[in-house]
Amino acid sequence: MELGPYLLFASLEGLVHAAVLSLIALGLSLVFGVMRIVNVAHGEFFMLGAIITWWVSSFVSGNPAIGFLLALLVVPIIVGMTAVLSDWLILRHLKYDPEATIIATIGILYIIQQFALMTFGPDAKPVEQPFNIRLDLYWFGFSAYKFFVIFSAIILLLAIWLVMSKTKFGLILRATQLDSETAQAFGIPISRVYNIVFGLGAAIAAVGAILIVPIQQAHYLMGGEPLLLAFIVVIIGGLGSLKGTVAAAILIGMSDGIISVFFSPNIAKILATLLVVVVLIIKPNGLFGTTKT
Amino acid sequence: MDILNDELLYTENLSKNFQGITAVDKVNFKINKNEIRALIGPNGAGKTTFVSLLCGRIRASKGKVFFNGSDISNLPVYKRISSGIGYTFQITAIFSNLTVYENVALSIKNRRDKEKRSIIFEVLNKVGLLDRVSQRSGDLSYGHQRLLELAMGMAQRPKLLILDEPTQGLSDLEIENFKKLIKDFSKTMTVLLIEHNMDVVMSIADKITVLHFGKIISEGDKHSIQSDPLVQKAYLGDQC
Amino acid sequence: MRKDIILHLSALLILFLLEILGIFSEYHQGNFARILVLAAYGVGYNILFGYTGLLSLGHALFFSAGLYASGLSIYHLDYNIEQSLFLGICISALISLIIGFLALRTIGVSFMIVTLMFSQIAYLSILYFGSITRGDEGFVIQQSSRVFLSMDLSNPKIRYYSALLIFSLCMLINLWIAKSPFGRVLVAIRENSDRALMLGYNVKLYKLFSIIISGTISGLAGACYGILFGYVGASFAAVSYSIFPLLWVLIGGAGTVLGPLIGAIFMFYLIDYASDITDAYMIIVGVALLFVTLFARRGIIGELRFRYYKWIS
Amino acid sequence: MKKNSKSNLSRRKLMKSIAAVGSISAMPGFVNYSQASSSAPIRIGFQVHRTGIGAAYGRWYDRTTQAAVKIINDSGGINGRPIEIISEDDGTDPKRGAEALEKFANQHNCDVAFGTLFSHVVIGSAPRAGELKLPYFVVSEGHHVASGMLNRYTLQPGITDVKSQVQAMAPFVKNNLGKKVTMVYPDFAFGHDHRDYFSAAFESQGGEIIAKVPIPPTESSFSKYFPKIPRDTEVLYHVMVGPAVLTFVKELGEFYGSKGPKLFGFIDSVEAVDLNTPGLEFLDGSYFWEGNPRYAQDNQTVHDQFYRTAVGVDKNGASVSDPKDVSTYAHMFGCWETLHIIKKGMEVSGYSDVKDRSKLIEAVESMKNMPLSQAHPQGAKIFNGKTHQTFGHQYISKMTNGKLVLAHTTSIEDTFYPDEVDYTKQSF
Repeated sequence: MELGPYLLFASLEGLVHAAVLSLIALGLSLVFGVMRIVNVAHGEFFMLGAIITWWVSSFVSGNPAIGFLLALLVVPIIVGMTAVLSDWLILRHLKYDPEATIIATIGILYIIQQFALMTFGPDAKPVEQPFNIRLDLYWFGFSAYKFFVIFSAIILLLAIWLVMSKTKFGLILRATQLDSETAQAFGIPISRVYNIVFGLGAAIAAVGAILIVPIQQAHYLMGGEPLLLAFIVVIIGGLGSLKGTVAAAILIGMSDGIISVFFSPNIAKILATLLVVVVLIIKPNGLFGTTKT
Repeated sequence: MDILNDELLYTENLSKNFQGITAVDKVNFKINKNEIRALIGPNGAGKTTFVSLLCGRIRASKGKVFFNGSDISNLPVYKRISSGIGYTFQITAIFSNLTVYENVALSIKNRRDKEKRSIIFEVLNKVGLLDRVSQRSGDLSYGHQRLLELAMGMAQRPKLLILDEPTQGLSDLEIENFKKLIKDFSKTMTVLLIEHNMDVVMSIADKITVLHFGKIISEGDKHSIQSDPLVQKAYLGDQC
Repeated sequence: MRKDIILHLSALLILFLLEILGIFSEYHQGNFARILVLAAYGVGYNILFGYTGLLSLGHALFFSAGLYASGLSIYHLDYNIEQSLFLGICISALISLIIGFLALRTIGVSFMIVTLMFSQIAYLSILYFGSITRGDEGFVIQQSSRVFLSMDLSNPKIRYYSALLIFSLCMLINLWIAKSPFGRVLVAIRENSDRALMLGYNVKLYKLFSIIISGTISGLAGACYGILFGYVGASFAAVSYSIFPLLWVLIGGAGTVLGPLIGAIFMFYLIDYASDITDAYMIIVGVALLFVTLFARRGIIGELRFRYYKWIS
Repeated sequence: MKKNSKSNLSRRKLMKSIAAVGSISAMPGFVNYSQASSSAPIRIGFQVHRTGIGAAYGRWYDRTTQAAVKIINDSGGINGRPIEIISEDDGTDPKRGAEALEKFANQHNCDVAFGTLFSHVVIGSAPRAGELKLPYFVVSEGHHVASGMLNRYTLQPGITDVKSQVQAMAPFVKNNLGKKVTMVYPDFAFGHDHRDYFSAAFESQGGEIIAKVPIPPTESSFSKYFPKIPRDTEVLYHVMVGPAVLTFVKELGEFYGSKGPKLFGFIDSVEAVDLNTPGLEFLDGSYFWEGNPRYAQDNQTVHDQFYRTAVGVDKNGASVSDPKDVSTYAHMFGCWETLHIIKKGMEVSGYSDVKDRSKLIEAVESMKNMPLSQAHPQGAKIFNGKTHQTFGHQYISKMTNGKLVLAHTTSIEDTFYPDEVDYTKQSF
């Protein structure tokens, strides 16, 4: 393909990728920003969102859009509640010690993943697109649904931004993020906030999953790749920063597409991973810095 | 350098900026051998930052540190420590899963086993922890943990021992005991003491330095400090 | 002190007797040969995590460095076992030096992520250079190449003794470190690295040494795994092989000499039995991780030491 | 199935005690001891991908195996002894695979081991099979057996390998579809086999490979690779495996619509995928390699009919109980045929217990022609005892109105290539 249309195509694909990635990464970043913990099980909440979307939509016959809407309503709640439960049962008792939390969330990762395997089986589950329209853009075709994904993600990100910056709830989150001890002194119920944030982070990832399953399929092993990418995004974008995360997601999502125009895709992945290492090494205490004193 | 001069450590325009905030501002500080010096100042005056600059935990933005006649400004922490600076933390910092003996043993480097043992027993005897030598240090009472830290500092045999708020949280009785220990130390080493407890400062310090907003605002013996209006203002301003 | 050494030597003696008295069934003999090599890997991990307090999520990199260095040298260059083992050790030492040098510029959570990312890069590279490494499919080290001093390493008895030898070597190194002043300093760094620094220790250098020792032992285990079991493949470089040693060490007891062995035996048989009941046997790994973090932070040996036998290394 | 292996164990104990009782009561008038002993089951360890990326294949390999065992047991078993299958999940992981073989040999006392598709599992397990001296019959289609990489205990008598499959496609592609081919394949060993063997065969036919597009195995979205396909491509050769195959073909459809180059794919790209999924309409008119035609053809043989019914597959290649549950029809016949070959080998060699394992291997090595029959429903095969690899007909089907219609059948000779190894020279 000629370079011009090729780049256009890669950018469009990159935007779809970036849209979903920014939602996943935002969930991760929110949890890290407010609670100062790394949730390794985040990818599995995404996977759970995808599989439950399949499960919910398989109950609905007829127009696939109905199942899709139903999933949008139900799935984030189910996934969010699962996360709230795991915080309440496990993480809370670890007092959010960084290392213990990482080990525990690795445990949660395996449990959710294997639970999905036991319950829903090992096969990839297709979910029908709510509408199946192919747009012919002369050089190549593009699914109208993919535009819808980009559009929905933008709406959602705006909504999250509004909540974070304009509401009292957002204020509480920002205060907790800044200094949890002082926030507690001002009467903010920190443990409740943590509980909600952990659930919210998972629910946002689940929304990303709902948007993506009609394009990809739900599979119990699908959580690993987005987790790694979300890490990369969060590290590059800076913590707890909504804008930074979204900007980094666009950068990573787009570059993954565009780098692979020029390089072998495997090399592209290796380079992206290397980039994170370099960022972390150059700013060792910067983005993820937890200094022990 | 003048060899006859008995300065142990001095700084030249030592400064530290944290993202635009000047925590330590062009400090020229000097401490003589076998002196007990107290460093005081209101909360946030930059005391801990200043001593951190001395031992290298924090890199200075500008300025130099001279110790025992040589410029140590570019040495890493462990080399400064090896050259004879000891430091005890403001919060208790012991290896709580190791025994009292092991804790002190870790402070002694490059010595033969036999020599090491005798130093350990000597310092533990001095601070009064000899009977707890094989106890897990995390199981000690708070007061004893502070004493253990002191023992660790002593066992290092530093030329300069920096003590960051060593009496915090101790009972009156323990503080009395502590004052005696410091007096005893100063026979063999120089002590730089960050301290809030004015009673301790006034009763053991040979000289007092007052830091405020990262600058030395006053220096001298206890009488001149007590009567210095700048110091009074700094403290009153802080407390009101 | 003496009790302690007797305990560890008798553990090795038991492992020796189990074999020489023919107590093992063939099945368990094979399993234990595997477990011993994996436990040696766990010992390597423990040096860094248990003693120095650095949590790496990328040790599969070191394991596979040894595995691939020795395996590829046999496969492509017809090295014999001695040469390939030597190469495996050198390469993993070199890689641990480089990774250590870079990764130690970070601490805490960043360190975990950087190690994770490095091992991800290694994994992707193994796939990328498929023409050399045979990618995900891996390759076989032929039985005819697996002969050491005219002993056939694929013979179950010889394999068991070789595995025991490797494990004993690694364990004794670990015991020696635990008893040495060097080991004390590592523990001091784990307990409070700032304090260790302020006692005048070059903490970074100690950490670097710790990574090199840890990475080299892991690489040795990897090289032996390939040589004893005849297969080299990319799945050994995947994330789960970084998680396993963490799990063994946590279960057996971080910072204990016998911990990795106990943890590896425990997890191996737990998974073995669980896989008879369910396909989702990895759920056991998850539950075990949660269990140790919630209820048994010290692990089995660590708990014994804490409660009853303070003299255990 | 898992639970079965437990109960099998206790059944084995039961058998032993029956045998013991038999020996005590071995007197005239009673069923004699030797008969009781010889009816102990033949134990076949079945290594199966229940989890991991191979799970869709594993499920159907399992069903086919159970069906074949039922047929064989109903018709008298092997030498009058029933087959007992002991299944073990290999997690589509080489290390687990090797451990499974260990269990078969040492814990369950299996006579032989069998199964598994993904090459890395076979390659990881085969050395163990050689060491355990456990005959290991694989159904993998990998070229690893015939390449000489494995050992005398590993055989692949039931399915043609990828080198043969791929080279047999080259003449058809060149003569019917076009001379300029772009290949899209997974960027790991399986895909590299396709890349290497097809391009060699195709170029020797006078065709040209104008681009090669490898796709990383971890990829879950493929669109961004399609622009790498040059515009002047006449034929797009695609092969993809793993859980994301449906995404792959769907995105291919979105990208090209009906305007793209001619498509020639390996059925792996849509194996276990319902071809009537919305978005796949564009595949109409494209060609697929099939190991065994998924849809029952008009000229279906009685053997295929029998096999299809026995396994429980309908005429569209899906499960009779769930039309959405599409089989891996192109590969799974290998399990059926391999079990029949084990049966025949055991019967010819007079196999009675594990000490006869080498006799069994020699018996299989001396097999050559395997005619189309109930034992070989996919078609006739020629087995090469030296390379331990079988060679058989390959099928090319055209997608017509949502169904795959057989368009061409290659000869067995098309799949031949020079021997790369002689396993019979290796000692046992």
